[in-house]
Amino acid sequence: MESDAQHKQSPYMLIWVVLFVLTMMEVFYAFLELPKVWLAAGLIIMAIWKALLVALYYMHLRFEPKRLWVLAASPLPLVAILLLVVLRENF
Amino acid sequence: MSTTEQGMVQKAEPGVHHDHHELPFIRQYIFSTDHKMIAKQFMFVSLFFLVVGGLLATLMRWQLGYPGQPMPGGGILPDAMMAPTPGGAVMLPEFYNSLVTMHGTIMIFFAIMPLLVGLFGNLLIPLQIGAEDMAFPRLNMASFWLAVPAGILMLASFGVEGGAAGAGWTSYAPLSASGEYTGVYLGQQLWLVSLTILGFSSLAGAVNYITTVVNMRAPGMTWFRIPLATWALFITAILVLLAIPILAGALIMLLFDQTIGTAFFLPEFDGEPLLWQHLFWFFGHPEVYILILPAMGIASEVIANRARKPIFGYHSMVLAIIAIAFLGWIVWGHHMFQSGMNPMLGTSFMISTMAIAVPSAIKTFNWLATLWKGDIHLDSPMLYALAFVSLFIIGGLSGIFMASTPVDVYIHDTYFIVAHIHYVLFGGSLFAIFAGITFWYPKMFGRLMNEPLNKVHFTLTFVLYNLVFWPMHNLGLQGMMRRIYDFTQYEYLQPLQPMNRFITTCVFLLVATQAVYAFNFFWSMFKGEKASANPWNSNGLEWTVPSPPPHGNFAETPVVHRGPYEYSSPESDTDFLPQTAPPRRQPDRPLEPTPTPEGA
Amino acid sequence: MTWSWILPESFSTFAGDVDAIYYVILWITGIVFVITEGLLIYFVLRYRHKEGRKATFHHGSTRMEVAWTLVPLMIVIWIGVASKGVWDRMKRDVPDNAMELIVTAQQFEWQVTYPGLDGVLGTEDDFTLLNQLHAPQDRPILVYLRATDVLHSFFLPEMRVKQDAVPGQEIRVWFEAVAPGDYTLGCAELCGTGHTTMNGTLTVHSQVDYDAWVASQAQQ
Amino acid sequence: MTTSAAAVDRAPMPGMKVYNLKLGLWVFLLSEVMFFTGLIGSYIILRFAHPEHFAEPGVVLNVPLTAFNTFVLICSSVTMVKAFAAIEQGDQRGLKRWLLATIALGTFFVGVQAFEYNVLASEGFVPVAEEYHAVGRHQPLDGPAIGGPLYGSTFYAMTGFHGTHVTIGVLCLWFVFWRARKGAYSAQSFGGVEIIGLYWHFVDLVWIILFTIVYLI
Repeated sequence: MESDAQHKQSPYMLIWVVLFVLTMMEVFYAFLELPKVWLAAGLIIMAIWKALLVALYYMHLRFEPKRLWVLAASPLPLVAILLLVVLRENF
Repeated sequence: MSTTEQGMVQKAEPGVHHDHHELPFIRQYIFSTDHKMIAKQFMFVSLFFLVVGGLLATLMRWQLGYPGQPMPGGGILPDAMMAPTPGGAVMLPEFYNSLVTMHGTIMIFFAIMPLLVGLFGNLLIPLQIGAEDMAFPRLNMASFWLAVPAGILMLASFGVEGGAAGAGWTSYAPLSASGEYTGVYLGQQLWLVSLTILGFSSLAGAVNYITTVVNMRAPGMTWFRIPLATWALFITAILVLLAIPILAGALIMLLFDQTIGTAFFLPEFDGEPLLWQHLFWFFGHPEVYILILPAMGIASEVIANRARKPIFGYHSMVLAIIAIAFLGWIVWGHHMFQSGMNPMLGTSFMISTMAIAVPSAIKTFNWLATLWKGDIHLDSPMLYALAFVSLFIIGGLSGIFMASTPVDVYIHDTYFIVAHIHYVLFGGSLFAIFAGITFWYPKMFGRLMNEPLNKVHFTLTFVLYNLVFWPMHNLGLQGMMRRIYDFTQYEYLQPLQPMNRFITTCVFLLVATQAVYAFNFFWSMFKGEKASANPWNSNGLEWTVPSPPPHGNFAETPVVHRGPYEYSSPESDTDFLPQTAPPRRQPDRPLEPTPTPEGA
Repeated sequence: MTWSWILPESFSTFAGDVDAIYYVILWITGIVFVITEGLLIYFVLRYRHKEGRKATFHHGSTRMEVAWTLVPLMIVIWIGVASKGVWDRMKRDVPDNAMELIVTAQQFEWQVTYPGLDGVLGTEDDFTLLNQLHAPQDRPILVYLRATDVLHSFFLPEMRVKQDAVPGQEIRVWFEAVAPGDYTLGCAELCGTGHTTMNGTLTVHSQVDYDAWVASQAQQ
Repeated sequence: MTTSAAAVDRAPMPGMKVYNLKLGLWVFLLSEVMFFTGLIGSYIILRFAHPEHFAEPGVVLNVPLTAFNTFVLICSSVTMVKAFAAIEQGDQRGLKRWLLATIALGTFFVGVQAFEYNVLASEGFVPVAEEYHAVGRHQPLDGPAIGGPLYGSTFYAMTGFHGTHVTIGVLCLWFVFWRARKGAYSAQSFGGVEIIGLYWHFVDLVWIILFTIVYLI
C-alpha cells in the first residue's frame, strides 16, 4: 500500500505511552476540587486528544489520502448539530 | 475495480467472476450474489408488502367511511380484531390503531424504502456506473436475507397475543414504551425487533452502494457524468448510513424499556418522552428524503429520456440533491412544533425548514424547463414521471403550511398532514416507482410491459388517487384529527361523514385498480414484447448491454466519454448519444476533457 | 361535502393572525400551483412528439437557476419571518392578568381544575371537573397542561390552540376567547384505544355568567 | 495530450484511493459514529434533565478498576498495530503472536467488565428502574440509594453496547487469526488484518470517550 514507509516510522510505542499518561492524568484530574464545568471541559479535551491520537496513528489516518480524512470527519457536523440542539432543549 | 494488490485479493468474491452458467438453482435464484437478481428479490418482496399495506388501508377506510358499522366479510377476522355483533363484525379500536400503525410502518419501511433503495439501488448503480457488480456481493445478499425475516416478524405480530403494535408508525413513547397503556406487549416488541433487523439490512446496503459508487466507476465516469438516478441513490445511501444507526439505538432503548424495564422514555422514572421524539425524527427527517430522493432521480432519468432533451441544469440538480441531504439534518424539529419542545427551537427549525423547500423547488423548475422545447413521447413511463412531478408539486406546496409554525398549530395531527404525506409518498415516490419499474422492466426481464394496459392503469390510478387524497386536505382544515377511530364522536366533525364515505369508496376502487398493474407486470414477464438492448434510445451505460444483462454485466469494461443526457445533440445523427460513443474528432476543439482519476 | 379551503370560524384573539397567515400561504401556494401545473400541461401539449420534431439541445441557464433559487428562498423566508411573531405570541408571551387553570390529561379524559371563588390555584376551594372547560370571555386563560400517563394533545379547534401534554412536564398554554358559546375540546395525539372518546366541551361565558357559574359550582 | 488522455481514460476511477474493503469498513465506521452519537446524546439529554439521578464519579462506579481496564484496551490497540506492522513486513509468526495477544487482551477487557457488572448489580446498581437501589462502593448495603434509575439505564446501555462491540471484535479477531494460520495474509495482501485493526481501534476510541463521559464526569 502507498504508505508502507510511513507505517514503519509510525511511533506506535510513543503514542502508547502518551495514551497511558493521558489516562492517568484524566483519572487524577477528575477528582480535583474544581467547578464542574472546568472538570468536564478538561476531561473532554483530554478524551478528544486521546481519540485523535488513536485515529491519526493507530488507524493511520495521518498516512491516508486527504479525502479519507474528509470521509472520516463527515459525520462530526451531525454529531455537533444533535448535541447542540439537545443542549438547547431545556426540558 | 480495486486499485491495490490487497484490493485484488479482496475481489475474490463470488458473483464477480464470469463463470456463472453452471450455478445451481439455489445460488442463482435464492442465495444469489448478482445485484440484478437481488434487485428482483427486493422488488417481489416489497411489492407483496405494498399490497398488504394497501389492504390494511382499505380496512381502515371502512371504519372511517362507515364508523362502527359491521364490515362485510369482517367476520373472517379473529374476534380480537373484529367484535362479532348481531349485524356482523365491527372493528375494534385496538385493531384500528394496529391498522394505522402497521399501514404506515409497512408502507414506509417494507414497501417504498426497499423498492426505491433495494430495487433501484441494486439494479441501477452497478449498471449505470459500468461496474460488473456491487463492491461486496455477499454483503448485498445478506442485506436482502436480513430484510426477509424482518418482514416476517412484522407480519407475525398481527397474530400474537394483544395484536400488532398500536402506537402509530412513530411509536411515540410512553404509549409505545409500556404495554400497560395499549394492551400490546409482544406486538410492540416484535415491531421494534423487526425494524432493528431491517436497519442492519439497510446499513449493509448503504455501505455497499457508497463503496461501489465511489470506487467502482468505469473509466471516464467522472462525478459529474454520473446519471442522476445513481446520484440520488448515492446520496440516499449516505443518509441511510448516518440516519439508521440513530433509529437503531432508539429502537433498542425502547425495547429495553418494554422488556427489562429501563427508564429511558418512561416519565414515571423521570425518563424523557421527548427524547424518543428527538431521536426518532433526527432519523425520521432524513428518512423522508430517503423516500423521495431516489424517486426524484428516477423521474429525472425518465423525463430527460422521454423529452429527448438534456436534463435542464444537471449540475444544479446534483447540487440540489446534496443540499437536501445536508439541510435534511437540521429540520427534524418541525415534526415537534406542538410537542412541548422549547418554542425558541421551534422558530429556528421553522426557518431551516423553509430553507429546505428551495432545493425541491429548484428540481421542480428544472424538470419543467427540461420539458420546454422538448420532443415529448407520452408513453407510460413518461406519464408516471409527469404524474410524479405534478403531485410532488402539490405535496411540496402543502408542506409550506406545516412549516409555518402558527398554521401548524391548527393543522398538526390533522388529515391535512395525512394528505401531505400521501401526496409526497404515494403521489411522489410510488408514481416514480411505477415509472422506474416500467422504464427498466426490460433490464429485469428482457421484455417490455404492455403499453395500453399501463395507460389504463395510469389514468385510473391518477384520477382515483386525487379523488382520495385531495379532499383529505379539506378534512384536515375542518379539524379532523388523524389516527382517529371514530371521528363522529366529535359533533363538529359529523358533517364530514359524506366526504369520508366518498374517500372510502375511491380507496376501494384505487386499490382494485392496482390489479391491472399486477396483471400487466406478470403477464409481460412471459408474454410481453421482447425488448432490444436499448428500447428507449437512452444514453446510459445500462442500455449498452443486452436486456436482461448477463452476469457480470459488461463483456468488457465500458469507457465513458460524456454525460448521460446528451439527447438531440448535434454531434449525433440520431436524437441520442450514448455515454460510450467515442467523440467525433473535430480539428477546432481538442478531444474531450481528460477525466481525472479522482473524479470531479 | 365541504370541499372548501376556508378555515372554520375562529373565536380567539390570536386566531385571526393564524388564519391570516394561512390565507397568505394559501394564495402564494395557490398561484405557484396554477403556474407550475399550467406550464407542465402546456409544455406537454405544445412539445408533444410529432414526426420530424427534434428537441432543442439545451443544457440549462445559470441565470434562470439563480432566479428560481433566490425567488422561492425570499418568499419562504418572508413567510417564516411573518410567522415568527404570531408563533411567539401564541406559545411564548403569556399575558399577565391571565386566569389560571390546571388541565390534566389522562387516558381517556380531561381533568380541569378551577381556582374556585378565591381565584387562586392550590387552595382548598379548588374544584375539578371532567371534560368540561369553562372560561370567561375576553380574559386570557392560562392553562397549566399536565399528563399522567401518555402523550395527549390539548386541541381547541375554534381557538386555534393545540399543545401536546407531556407526562413529567407542565406546559403553559394560553388563549383568550372573544365570544361566548360551546366549543370543542379534543385530543389530537394518539393516546390509546380510547383516544377517539377523549373529547369534551369548552364553554365560554361572559365574565358575569362565569362568576355565577363558579359560585354555583363552589356550592357543591 | 490525446495519448495521455486515452491513457487516463483506460484507468479505473476509484474516488477514494483505497481498496474497496477498507473503504467499506470506513464507511461502516461512520454509521457506528452516529450510533454512539445517539447514545451519548440521549445520555446528555437525560443527565441535564435530571442531574439528581447521577452520582459523583467514583461513588458508585469503580474508577480505578475501569481505568486499568481502559489501559488494557489501549494495550490491545498497540498489539493490534504490531500485528499489522508485522504482516506488512510479511512476518507471519509476528502476525499470529500479536493477534493472539490482542485476542487475549480483548477477552480480558470483557471479563473485567462482566466482573464489574456483577459487583455493581450486587450493590443494587441495575438497569431495571423498579429495582434500582445503588448504595455505592463504600456504603452499607441497606444504606440510602445514590442516584436514580436513569443512571443505571444509561450506564448499562452505553457500556453494554460497547462491550458487545468488543466481543464481536474478539470473534472477528479469532476468524482473522484462523485465516492467518492458513497463511491467508502476506506482505502484498493484508486487507483482512488492516480492517479488523481499524474496527478494533475504533472500538478503543469509543471507549476512550465513554470512559470519560460515563465514569469521570
